[in-house]
Amino acid sequence: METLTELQWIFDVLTGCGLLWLAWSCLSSRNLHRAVVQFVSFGLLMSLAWVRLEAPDIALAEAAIGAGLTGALLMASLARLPLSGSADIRALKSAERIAGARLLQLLRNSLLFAFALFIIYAIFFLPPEFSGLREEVATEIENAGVRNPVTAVLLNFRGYDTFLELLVLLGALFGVRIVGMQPVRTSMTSEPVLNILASLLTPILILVAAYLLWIGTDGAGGAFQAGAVLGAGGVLLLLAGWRPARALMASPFRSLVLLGPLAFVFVAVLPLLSGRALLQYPPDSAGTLIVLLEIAATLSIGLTLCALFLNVSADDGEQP
Amino acid sequence: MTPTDWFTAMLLGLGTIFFIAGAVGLIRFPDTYTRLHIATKTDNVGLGLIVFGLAVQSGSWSVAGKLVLIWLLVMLAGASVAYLVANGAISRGIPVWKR
Amino acid sequence: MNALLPYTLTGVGLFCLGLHALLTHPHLLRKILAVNVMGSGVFLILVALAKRSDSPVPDPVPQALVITGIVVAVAATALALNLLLGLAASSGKAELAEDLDE
Amino acid sequence: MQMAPMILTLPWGVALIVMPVVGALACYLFRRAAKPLGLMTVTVTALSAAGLALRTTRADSYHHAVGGWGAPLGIELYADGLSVLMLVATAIVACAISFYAARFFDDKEQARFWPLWLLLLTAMNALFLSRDLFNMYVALELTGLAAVALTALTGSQDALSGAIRYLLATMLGSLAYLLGVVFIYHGYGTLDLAMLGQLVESNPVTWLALGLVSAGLALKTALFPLHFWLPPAHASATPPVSAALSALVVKTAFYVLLRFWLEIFPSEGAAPAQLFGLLGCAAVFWGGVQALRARRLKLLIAYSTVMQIGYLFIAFPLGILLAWHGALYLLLSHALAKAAMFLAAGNVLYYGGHDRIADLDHVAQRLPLTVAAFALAGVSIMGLPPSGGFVAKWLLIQASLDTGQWWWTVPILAGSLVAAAYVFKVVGFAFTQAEAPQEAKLVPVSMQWTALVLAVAAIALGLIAPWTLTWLDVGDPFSGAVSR
Repeated sequence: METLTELQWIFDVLTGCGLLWLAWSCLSSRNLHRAVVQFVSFGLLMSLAWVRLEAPDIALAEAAIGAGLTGALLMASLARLPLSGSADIRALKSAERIAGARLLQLLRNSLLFAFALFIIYAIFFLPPEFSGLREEVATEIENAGVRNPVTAVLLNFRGYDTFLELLVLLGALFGVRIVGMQPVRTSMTSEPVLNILASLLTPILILVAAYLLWIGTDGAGGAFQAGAVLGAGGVLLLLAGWRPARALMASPFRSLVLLGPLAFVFVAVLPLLSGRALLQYPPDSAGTLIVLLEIAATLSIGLTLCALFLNVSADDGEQP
Repeated sequence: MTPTDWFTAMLLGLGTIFFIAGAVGLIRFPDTYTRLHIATKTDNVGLGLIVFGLAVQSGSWSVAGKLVLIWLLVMLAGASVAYLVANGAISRGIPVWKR
Repeated sequence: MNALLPYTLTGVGLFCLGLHALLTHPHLLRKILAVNVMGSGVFLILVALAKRSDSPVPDPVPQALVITGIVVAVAATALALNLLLGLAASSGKAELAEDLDE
Repeated sequence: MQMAPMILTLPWGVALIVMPVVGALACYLFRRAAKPLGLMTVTVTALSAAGLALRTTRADSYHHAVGGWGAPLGIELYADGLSVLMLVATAIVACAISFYAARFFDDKEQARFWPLWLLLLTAMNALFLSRDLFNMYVALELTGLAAVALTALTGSQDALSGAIRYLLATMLGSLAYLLGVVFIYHGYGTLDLAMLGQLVESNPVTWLALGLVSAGLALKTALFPLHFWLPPAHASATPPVSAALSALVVKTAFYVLLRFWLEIFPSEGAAPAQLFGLLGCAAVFWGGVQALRARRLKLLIAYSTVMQIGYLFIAFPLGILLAWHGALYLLLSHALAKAAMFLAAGNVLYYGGHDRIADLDHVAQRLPLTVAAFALAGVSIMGLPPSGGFVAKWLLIQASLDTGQWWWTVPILAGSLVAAAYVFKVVGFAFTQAEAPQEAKLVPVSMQWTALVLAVAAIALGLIAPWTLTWLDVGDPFSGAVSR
């Protein structure tokens, strides 16, 4: 057993070093394309770290959102940027040559280093035994309606945070509409292999999303992971050149995007009528309500993420 | 260690060798096309061996089924993406390596 | 204390690396990457420090907070990328002008 | 008498959050009707704020355990005099901005403006009602994102550049705040601010957490020298949005910082307070000088915000109740006056198509109400009696004399002189003739009146000071103030 924990420790150290190296090379590599690719690998290695930290829910979210969708967004944006080479590094190098900049740089770096050292110093003053809110969650999980404690926190104990978070996603979507990038037609010929891949994978991804949603009440998974997988399916379809019909882009699209927040408002306000608090589910129907909320949230999240991608890559026609 | 464990260990070891070979190839091979070739080919086999080794350990058909599903998905994605990358490279005029 | 140290230190390192890049790189895409790396660092510290006790069940609250944080981060990134594309389309540059005079 | 119990029992705080959300969703769904829907929502939200205010004057502070769980497991909504005052100020300014925006934007912009504006209102209300550190983070992010998107509303190159600079600054600030919260959670095992106040002790973890939180929030509230993002964003946004950003959004981060300070900092030494005070002084001088140098009206008003934020931080080294009252009063009167100024600038922009100060060209004759609004708002910004700004500065000076730190009166008084200089610079150009004749567009009278009403309110705030200050103490939000 002793050797096993030691091996795990070595593995953790290697993962940590790998993360730092990937982050460093992503942030300082000459080529922006390379930087983005390294960022995606960084996200994947992060999800490995989450698994090691016994956080499978985060691992799924990180792989799907942090690496997958953020990566897709970055790649699509990069393709549309006018300059995408080593220009930024060159600009940095020339800025460094200015007299006095050296000293400033040294000062800044040593300040940053001191800051890092102080954080590490403070860590040793944290109470050595820490249970956080583990016990509070454990005693109330009976009444939460779901057995996965992370889902219980997200959708019940701190459901209000999740509601605001859905609004953050919505705010990003509204904001993206405001910027209203001019659509650019790229000469993207339809790839037969990509079409086959999309038509094969999309049903599978929908299935996986449903599975993640369903399993999320008991084990790792939930609305965000499922929504991200759904979003990934949509991104794949968009990449394959599929575009929704114009009629779908107006009110049907908007109603579906609003489904999650609307469901939340409805479920939140309903208890007020019977003298309960905001978002206070009746104990016996808590499980059902959470699943309903999650279904609505999954659809909204998936669609919103898709729409965010479509706006960044916008190569065709109407915007949502 | 039971014989099943030995069997798993062997499969995992073999799979790891394939992965290492793939990684070395990725660094050492001269151009995009050969690198794609080594990366997808060794990954497919290496992952297959590892999945098989873990499936033997799982002891339940549902878990084993999910593992195999993962392998099939990775192969599908690997093959398609390798094709797409190679196609993209050709259309950008990246030359094929010749000795 | 032993098991949590590698990831906590990694988190601190990621935060500082990201901060450094955010301050030094002029290219906006690089700055967006830097903010994302910083965020990953914060999330890693949040969850890694929760492993201080020997309890077999991990504390679910930090995990839930991190999932919320990841979604907030992707929303902000999407908005930032859109603004960046808009700026690049109208000015042809993906950097911020240094002087903000009239 | 029948009304009184009903007013006390209705969940006003919840309405303040739910109403604007529903409005935002409705405006997005029915974009053709966005304007009437939005105006209706803002009115109903303002009524809810009034209801909550009535409730707190009749009863005590407002509590609502979301989900019925209560801290530390769940999130609690909480409103005392301080929160209610922020909520009411937000409601008043938001109403004015909304009625202004309803005339200012064309139809296409209306559909884009309202959903985001109502989301921003939701976020600010949620923040003022929150006592949970992570919930505050989410609310701050929602505020920041909505504010950034609104900054980019015009889509011009300047606006996009200002918006992305603003976004990066606000994200950096949020992350620093979040890292501070991480250390608080791991040090004390709670995210509830009131519980934290009971538990907190002086050790490196607390120092680190407070340092990170303060730095992040100082960046978000644009305290000198972390103000670099504010002038380009506030100057390049469209005027109603600039008014919201300067009057309300920068105050949200200050509010969180103030809450932290009142709950936690009393146990910490005076050194950070002195630092805040010094940075505040620097902000007063730097903002003032830059405002004097500015050649565009909106940039001048933006630098004036940097300056006024500086005043708020002079209260920290004083630390007594009087000083906090002064800072809060300054915040309120600045919210009203600055919104009035930006709306007046919006009228000038609408009228002449530019906001170059040197070319204002007889604006005083053509837009007398607008110039009156600007001048009256200027009176409050300068701190002349009987304005709200005067009461605020009086309280601050009184506090610095009471604590024997007379030297803080120097920047307060000198800042007033600088403010007078830049206000008179603008008013002076409004009466003189420009060299080149200009095209002009008729400004709707309602837009002129909105600015004037806000400016008059900023003045009137000085007259109702005793009443407001008693009200501010409901629920004793300043129990953490240094006692003398």
